[in-house]
Amino acid sequence: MNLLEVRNLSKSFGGIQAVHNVSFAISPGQIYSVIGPNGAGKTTLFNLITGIYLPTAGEIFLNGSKIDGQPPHRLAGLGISRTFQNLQIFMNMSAIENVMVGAHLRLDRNILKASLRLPALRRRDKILREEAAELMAFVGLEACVTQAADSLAYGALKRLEIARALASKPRLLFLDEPAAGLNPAETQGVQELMQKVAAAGITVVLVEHDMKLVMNLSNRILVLDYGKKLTEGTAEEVCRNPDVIAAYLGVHG
Amino acid sequence: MLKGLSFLVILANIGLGLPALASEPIRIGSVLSVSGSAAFLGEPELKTLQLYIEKTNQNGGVLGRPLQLIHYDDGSDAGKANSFAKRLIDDDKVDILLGGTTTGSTMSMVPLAEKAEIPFISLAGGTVIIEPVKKWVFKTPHTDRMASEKVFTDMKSRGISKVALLSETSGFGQSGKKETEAVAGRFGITLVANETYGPKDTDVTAQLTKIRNTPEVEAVFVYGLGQGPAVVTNNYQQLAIGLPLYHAHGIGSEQFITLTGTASEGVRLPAAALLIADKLADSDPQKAVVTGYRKVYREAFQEDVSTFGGHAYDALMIALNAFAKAGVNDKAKVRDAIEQTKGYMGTGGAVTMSPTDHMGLDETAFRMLEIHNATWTLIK
Amino acid sequence: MNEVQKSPFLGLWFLGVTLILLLALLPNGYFLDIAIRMAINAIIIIMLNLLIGFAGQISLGHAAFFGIGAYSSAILPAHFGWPSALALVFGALFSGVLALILARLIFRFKGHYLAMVTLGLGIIVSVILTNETAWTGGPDGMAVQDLDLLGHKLPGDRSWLGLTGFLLILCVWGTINLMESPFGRALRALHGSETAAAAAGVDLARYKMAVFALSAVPTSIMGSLTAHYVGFVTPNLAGFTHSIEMLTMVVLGGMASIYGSVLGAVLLTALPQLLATLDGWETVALGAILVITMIFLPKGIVPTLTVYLGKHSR
Amino acid sequence: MLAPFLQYLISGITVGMVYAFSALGFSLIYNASGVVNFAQGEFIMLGGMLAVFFSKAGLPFPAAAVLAIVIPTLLGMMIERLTIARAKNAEILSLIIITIGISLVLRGLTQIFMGKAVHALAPISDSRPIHLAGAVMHSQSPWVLGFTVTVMAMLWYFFRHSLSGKKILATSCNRSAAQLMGINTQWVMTFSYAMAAALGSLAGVLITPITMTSYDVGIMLGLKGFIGAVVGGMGSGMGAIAGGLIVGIAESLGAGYISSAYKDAMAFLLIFVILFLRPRGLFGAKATDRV
Repeated sequence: MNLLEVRNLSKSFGGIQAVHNVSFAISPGQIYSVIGPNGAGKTTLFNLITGIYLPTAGEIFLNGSKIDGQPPHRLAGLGISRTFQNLQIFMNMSAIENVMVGAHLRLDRNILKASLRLPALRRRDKILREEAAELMAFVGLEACVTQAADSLAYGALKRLEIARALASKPRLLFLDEPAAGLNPAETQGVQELMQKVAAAGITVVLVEHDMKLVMNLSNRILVLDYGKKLTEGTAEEVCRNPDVIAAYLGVHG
Repeated sequence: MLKGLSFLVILANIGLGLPALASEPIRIGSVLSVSGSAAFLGEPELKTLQLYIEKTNQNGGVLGRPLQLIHYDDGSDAGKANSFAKRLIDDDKVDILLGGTTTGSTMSMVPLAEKAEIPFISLAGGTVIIEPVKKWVFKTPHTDRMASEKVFTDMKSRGISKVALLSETSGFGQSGKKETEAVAGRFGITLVANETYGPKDTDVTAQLTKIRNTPEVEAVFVYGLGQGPAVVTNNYQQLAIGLPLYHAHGIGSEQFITLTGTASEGVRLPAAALLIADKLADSDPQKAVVTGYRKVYREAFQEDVSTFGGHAYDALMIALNAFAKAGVNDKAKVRDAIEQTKGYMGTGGAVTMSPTDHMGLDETAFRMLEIHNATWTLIK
Repeated sequence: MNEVQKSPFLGLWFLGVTLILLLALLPNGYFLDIAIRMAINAIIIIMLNLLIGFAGQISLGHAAFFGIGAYSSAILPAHFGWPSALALVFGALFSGVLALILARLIFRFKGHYLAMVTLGLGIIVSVILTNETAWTGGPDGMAVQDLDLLGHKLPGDRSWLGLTGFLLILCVWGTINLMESPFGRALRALHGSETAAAAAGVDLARYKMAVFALSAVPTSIMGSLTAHYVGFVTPNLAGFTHSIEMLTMVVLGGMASIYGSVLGAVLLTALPQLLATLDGWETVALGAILVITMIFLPKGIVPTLTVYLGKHSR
Repeated sequence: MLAPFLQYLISGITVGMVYAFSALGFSLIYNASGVVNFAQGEFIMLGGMLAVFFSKAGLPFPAAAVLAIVIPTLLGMMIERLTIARAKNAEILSLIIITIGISLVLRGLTQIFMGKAVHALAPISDSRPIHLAGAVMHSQSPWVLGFTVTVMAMLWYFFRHSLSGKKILATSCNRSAAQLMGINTQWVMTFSYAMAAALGSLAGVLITPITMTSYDVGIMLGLKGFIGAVVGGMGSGMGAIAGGLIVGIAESLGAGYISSAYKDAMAFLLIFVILFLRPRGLFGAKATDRV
């Protein structure tokens, strides 16, 4: 049974067809990548699935139940979590608090209990803080547990966002260009992190330009071009597909 | 830090040029709206108090004691008036309260004066200030009811019975509207239209057009003060409505004429004798005090008097007479002395107070005036 | 964030001691009056800071809730004979529901649109209070009966300062805890980035409704208490100038800073009294102080000082 | 039945033009700096008061008018240089508080040096009103209309075809990118404040014969201008003028047909409806937040 299934999904902004009639399916435990030249509609597809944009047409199913049109916060409740192409970090908070917000749905958000500083709530908060510290270590940020978010380097912020996404214990993790702007060493670090996350049983959906990273990591790859689905398949199949080469490297001779 | 502040305040006020009278000064506390929407009334009131306190001090003060004015500007905000009144009573320990330019500010100070049992003479027009009578609260300006009665008497004499009322949504305007609606029946006058405008409105053609299209309207009565009535009068001329135009005593100052120019031709209003001081017959008992105040004020400030300044003058004089008669320290005696003011000839008219009337003016205090080529003229 | 590392409750002891000193030492009604108004304003500004500083929303009409509280405590006992405590509760509930509805309608609006809508609320409420003369006494305002809490009345100004001071300390303690809780973090996340907060599971509409109501209800209660304390209410309690004064206290004291809110409220309540003797120059002085503070302490007084002290103390 | 409607419309347009100038001032400064300038109303007040002050001092109207525009313009530039520019990395809200402080200072100084009384100014042409099919228009209204149209045309040309106009548009889109292109964004900021002040004071000079002026007319004019700018779509010049007119006409029709007491409240209710249907204002640019 597919974890996530997309049928004939389309989205247009005024005249522009950003995503046109795309269908694909992801089975649990996979690392599934979406690649394509700039402007192919990768991020728009992400935003459609994670509820940021409303689809113009088509349906999305999670474990067989229809989820298109749901607002992002309800999708989070269904186990979908994501990072963003251009970093969305709570700069007005500390690094560890950023991660703690990720666990929002698993917490007691009652106002009265909080104002009265009830011991039960304080205890859970302490456990959460430790959990967040572990997650930061997991993504390699153990050194910045006590720092404010706005004092971290770009690479660290990228990892912080992943830690926050993991804090909601998702079943499906969408990563929008996690390696963008990172140097080779950092990219290697992200690759290892991805493998650790997948090993922990979380299905990862990746949008990425770094072909080496994509080919090493992905079980299956979806290739988009001008908003349409070019092809889908394993890393080897996609590599040898002439349309993919043409779309990326331009037609020969 | 705050304790040092009040010492600073007293120091600042002593610097007002007090002669070297050794004995303890009589402290007169006042809260006036010298800024904000009622600045138009508050400023002449403050200037009058400062002018006449200095003059009194030059001829030896009262009972050999100098007068000292402690004044705060409430910026036309009743909440600030309340807090400054507390400061005057508790911290500055004043002997009497003068002020409250607007009815709102006055009413927010009334509970404090009553609780602290200190005489309080208000300069605001609202009838509610003295009805029901409050032991420690008095007022010098005419009530808005008297103005409406005077206007309706004049309208009756010209056979007018269908009147359109246009009142301002300010304290003055709404209190006037309430009184006008209450007394209209007594004079056989029906209000065929009842419109309002905002104190800061810059155009009232909409309301005036509505009034013009009310079929049987015979005259228009505008209840407002400051900028509003001038805008109404100019729009009135523009729309060439042509019906007799009456205003309330709120426009009683030269500024109304300068702002309206030819549009004010033929406008009628009830006003204190102050505005036509030089045209009063010599036999008129008010002539002396009115011309006196007008001359002194003009010399000091090179600008014309307004009836609002006159209210402050009357309040101060009534207070000083009471001090002269009953001494200063016993506030209850001063209160009684004010209540027994008989035949005091003020700029507002002859004042005779009683335990049931804490204002003491009758409708003779008002004269009907008409504006002819930009000057106030008395209607016989 | 350094404010949080030092124990936040240190400031609470300082507030408690100051309150006791003031209760004992303040000589007369006038100084008590200033202290009471400072305590009332401080509570309002702390809760408004939840909305503006912590949750990043903006309200240019917050005095409307103050006016609703004040006038329900004036009208209900006078015209309908309600006990004052019930009138206070009604005002608070009415403001809360109004805030919830308003937040639900405009939760998509941001920045100057939100400012415009809240500005509109403020003006509409003060226009209604000015024009419904039969109920509200119109622009001249109306008197308010004494507050009777379960039968007995608050004897004097000192008991008023005791009540409002205690409420302030309770409010500071509660908001510190609230801001350290999941709810508080969700609010601050909302300010950081709405998109990311939503993706983390924060229901934006519900949280904006919650924070609007959470800042409206205490403001309405303070409006009721002020009405009973002063004994008189006028429409400009709900007016535009009062809303701007509130906003200025928040920003002057320090956005997203609870002690900053207290400081902002204390300073801007004392300032008109200090400047009162400058006859005519008060407006200029107040304006100049605002401009200068905002230039040299752009983040507000307390946050800028905390950063400054933080840098130097380490 | 037409005459009252026409009368409401005409007085609505006249007042609306004043709100339009104020809204334009808001949009200009918002465009360049993202700040909602609450001192905009005071520029209008200053234009009116200075015009009265100079004509009372004996200057002929054109000279008084020019001075009444030049002084606030210089003041606008000084304000930007001395306060807004110096508040580095301040949040938008802190900048708004600075403009509130400035409006208090301007209002306080006018109150002290030019008094609290209300003043009027003689209209440009003689003061006989113009009759149009039963409705009446102040003789000054055509002048206000004429200036509004000319100013709109000048601004349209300035932003469409002149280099400095494009510089301002570029800065409003993306300040750092504009700097990279060698645009002196500092100059753009100062120039926008100067232009907003000039527009405001011009409006003040034009409308004083109709509405009279005093030291505190600025507050309401500023507020209505802000509403007009938001209704028209913050940041769009055309929108500001249309928004200002809509607010003026809505007020006038509301006062005429429904109730004059609730005029301000009705203007706001209408605006809620417009914003609710079109959250970004009539002419505002569509903004999808790029994530």
